[in-house]
Amino acid sequence: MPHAEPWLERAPLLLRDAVNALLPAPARWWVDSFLDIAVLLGVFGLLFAFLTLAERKVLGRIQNRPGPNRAGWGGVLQPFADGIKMLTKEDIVPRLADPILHFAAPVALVAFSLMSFAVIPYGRHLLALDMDSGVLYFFAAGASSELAVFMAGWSGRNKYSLLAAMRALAQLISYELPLLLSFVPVVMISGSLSPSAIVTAQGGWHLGFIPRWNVLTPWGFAGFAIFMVASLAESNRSPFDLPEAESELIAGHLTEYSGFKYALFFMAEYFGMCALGGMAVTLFLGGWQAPCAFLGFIPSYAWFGAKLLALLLGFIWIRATLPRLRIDQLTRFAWKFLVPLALVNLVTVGFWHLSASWSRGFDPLRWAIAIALVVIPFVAMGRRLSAGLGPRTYRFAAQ
Amino acid sequence: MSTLQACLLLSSLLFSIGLAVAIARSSAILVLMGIELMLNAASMNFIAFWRFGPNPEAATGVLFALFAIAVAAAEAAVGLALVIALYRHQRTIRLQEATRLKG
Amino acid sequence: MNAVLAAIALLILASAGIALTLRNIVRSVILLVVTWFGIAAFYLWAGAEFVAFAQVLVYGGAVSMVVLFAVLLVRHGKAGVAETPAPSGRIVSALLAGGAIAGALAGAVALTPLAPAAGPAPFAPVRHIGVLLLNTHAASLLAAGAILTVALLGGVVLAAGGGPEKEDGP
Amino acid sequence: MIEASTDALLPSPGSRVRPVRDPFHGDLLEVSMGPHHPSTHGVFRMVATLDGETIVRLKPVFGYLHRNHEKLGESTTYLASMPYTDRLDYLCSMTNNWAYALAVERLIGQPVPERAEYVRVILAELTRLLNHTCLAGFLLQDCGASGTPLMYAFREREKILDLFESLSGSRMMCNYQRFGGCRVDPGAHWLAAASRVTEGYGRFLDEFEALLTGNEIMMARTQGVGPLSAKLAVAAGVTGPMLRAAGVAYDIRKVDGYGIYPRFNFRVPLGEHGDTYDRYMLRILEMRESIPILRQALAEIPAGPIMDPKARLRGLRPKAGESYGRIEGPKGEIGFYLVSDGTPNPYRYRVRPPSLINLTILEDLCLGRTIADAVIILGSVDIVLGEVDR
Repeated sequence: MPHAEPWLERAPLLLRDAVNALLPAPARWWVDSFLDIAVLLGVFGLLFAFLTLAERKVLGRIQNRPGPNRAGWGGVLQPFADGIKMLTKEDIVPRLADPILHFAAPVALVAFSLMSFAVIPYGRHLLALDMDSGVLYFFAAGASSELAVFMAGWSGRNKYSLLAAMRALAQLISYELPLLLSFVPVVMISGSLSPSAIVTAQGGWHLGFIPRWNVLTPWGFAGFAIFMVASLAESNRSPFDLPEAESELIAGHLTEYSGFKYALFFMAEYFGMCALGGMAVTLFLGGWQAPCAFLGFIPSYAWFGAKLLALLLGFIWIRATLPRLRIDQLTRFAWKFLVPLALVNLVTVGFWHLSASWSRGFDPLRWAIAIALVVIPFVAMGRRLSAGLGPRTYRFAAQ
Repeated sequence: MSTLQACLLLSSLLFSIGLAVAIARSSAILVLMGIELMLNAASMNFIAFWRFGPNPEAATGVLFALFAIAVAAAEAAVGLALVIALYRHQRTIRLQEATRLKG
Repeated sequence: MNAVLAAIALLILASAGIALTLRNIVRSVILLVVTWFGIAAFYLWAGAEFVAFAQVLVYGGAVSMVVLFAVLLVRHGKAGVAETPAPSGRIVSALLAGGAIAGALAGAVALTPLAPAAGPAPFAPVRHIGVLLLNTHAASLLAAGAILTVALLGGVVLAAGGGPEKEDGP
Repeated sequence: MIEASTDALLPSPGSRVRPVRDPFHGDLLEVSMGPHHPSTHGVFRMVATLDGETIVRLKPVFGYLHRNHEKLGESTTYLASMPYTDRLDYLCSMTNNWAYALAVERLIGQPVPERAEYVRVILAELTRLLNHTCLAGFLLQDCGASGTPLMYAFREREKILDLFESLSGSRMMCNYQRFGGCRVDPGAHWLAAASRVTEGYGRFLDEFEALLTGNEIMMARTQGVGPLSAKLAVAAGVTGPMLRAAGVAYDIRKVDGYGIYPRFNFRVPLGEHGDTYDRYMLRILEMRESIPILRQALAEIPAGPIMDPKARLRGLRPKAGESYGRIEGPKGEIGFYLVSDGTPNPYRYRVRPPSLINLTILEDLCLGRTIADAVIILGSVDIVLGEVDR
């Protein structure tokens, strides 16, 4: 409906044009870029602040306790109180630490995680950088972040940090592969590495009400599930928070950090979570597309935001629910379960693509075969993974 | 000096640094890194010639660089596995001390 | 445009040069990662964005991890990562060899009359690269895939296989 | 009963214990976990020697909370030691009190009125619920479940602590038992409140188990981790749920039949593998068995005095002699050994702390496991440092 776009949809464009009209032509590119960066930083900075609050509040609700409720009405000022506290705390650098790497690690981590935001389409007209190989750029930026975790763990000269660095490396090597493999089906179907093209390819509705989102196909659902699990691991969230496993390694790679550098790590964690969530929305959940045709009057960026927030709440919910895996179980899960499943998913999507021209009558058969291709390996490999585990029955001593 | 020559100069300097790393360092890991640098310098040349060459539509330089990256990754994986195997057998990664092929 | 190239060149050469002289292996490796990022920036500057991102993914994401993992696995002694310096003779010969190669290459580059087509950056969209990869260069792609697979298997066998201590792989 | 032998304690020839410096394997990493570590359950230290993340040696170091408990007991009167026993295992002050009262009552031949016996059973089983609930919560916390099971467990713990508070005036340091009975009489209101807590507990356990017992990650983390053989358990003197998880049917409530326990009908669950999952499940099953005991005791409790009117608390001078009083505490056999020389103070006052003795086999359980396993194995041993160090 490009002819009848509501003004809310075009509001960002109008704003940008208004700013541009004030400026001489040569300055426009610079000011536009600066505006993009400033808006991204502002929006995600605020989102970060309130996400910390939301996480603590939601965890509190799940755990039968109120959560922070002192600063401001219901605790809304808590993020700012935290920020002031972090800024005024002493910054301690251990005497034996490698000072350069110790400083560079949090900075690099935040920088890398911020870079990912450039290529996510937040709305129909909201995209900082429309890049031909944007998805590749996104994962290239994300892949570098574990390097920063390693730097943090290694530079502190703390044994817990060192163990955390080893864990971070093992985790990255294991989970990079399923993460990359899980989005290949999307690229195969939409024939593009550009996020905006991928979102456009998911437009429209089956039968007028079922959205053509990738997640609503067998291969898309499997890919989405693998992507979400791998992104939990990539952003070091529970149950894959091994590098900072607080019950084993104190705080892992964060053990020797204090003050604002410590806060930077949290910022990077939430930024990474937002970026991966945003990419999951883009790749699988239809990006900024509305779920139903008659809801199209709501601006696209609101849909994107709603889907992103739903995913983030899912992240928090998982954190409140699951115990942590052990490092060998973590790598085994990646190599023996996620990677084969992602490879099988490639076969599934190949079949899906080739059978796209099947006529109406064979459509249920196509679905059945695709679902079987996804479900059977899932069940078989899941059985093998949890072999020997199960509830037990207990006997009682004779009286 | 044209831009292409500047690019080639840059890559040849990087190549010689890589060579110096490979010769001067005694840690097997860093020797491998030096070789990686030399490979990278070669890839830079491919890209430079593609960018400023007469026939950019063929994209041969890009493809060559891609293949070079893939092969470099394989080289790094095997090389570092060799380093670890060497360390297991002889408890050293100093190339000067690793003088035997038998474990 | 040349200012950008100069900045990239400075980044690449400075980080590689300092990495050459540092004794601390971890710092050396991290500086080399910076070099790789610089090379990716060079690719980006030259308009080959697909290669640039592949470079970052493969080098920044995978190779650097494997290298650092190897450094940690073969950590020896208390200091762990400080390398014993090489004998001065070898350093001199290394510098001589490097300098000679650099001089020869630079001379060759400077003396060769290269008339570049100084047009705008050629466009190499991903789709174009993909089509080329799967049509013209399909055989090379298969070969690269085979090499990677064999290398992966070989790496696993080498790193996890036998040795004096019969233990499970890392 | 399985035959005890001491050679199970010595490292066998194929032992996996390795020295820190080993010319063949290179340097191992020695990590000092604790005394300030989030998962050592107090000021406890484990010097773990790691090969990668695998533990090749683990030395427990205690003593950071040593308070000279036994010597204090020998330099003060019998009654004055009672509040100190609260501080041994500060989660289970009621059972500590009872074990100490039992030892003194045996020393002086003091009978206990019927009502007090019932109150003691009620309090001991409530303490068992309290302790096991906390343990399950802490164990899951050690597994990395960010606080949710722990907060659920603490919600139930609060209810029992409220009962203790309304009865004794203190939530944790109850100081409630006396030689020859209990300090104050629980009124009908209190008994009704205890009844309500008892009736609600089954539902809480169902909820807790639905959340956790079938959890795939929980099973993967605990099943097969840190198995304890019955032989080693018996040889090391391990008692309580840990011993029963190893498959040895030994419950002092059945073996000794102290107090009025023979009147109650309850079962003793046994594990088969002796691993962390068994130790966790045994506690859940024991809680389920405690509920009928509580129900029966609350229904049958007779009226009458709570204290033997002829009991003497002050100026107690037992005849020369010795006695040992032990009960099945939530963590295992808690016992007090007293020697009297006829003076107001005991000549020898000795505590048999289940936490300490169960902890001695920690290295055997942790060898060859990863550091993450060591944390949950320690969690499943169930220690309170006040009792370990005394």
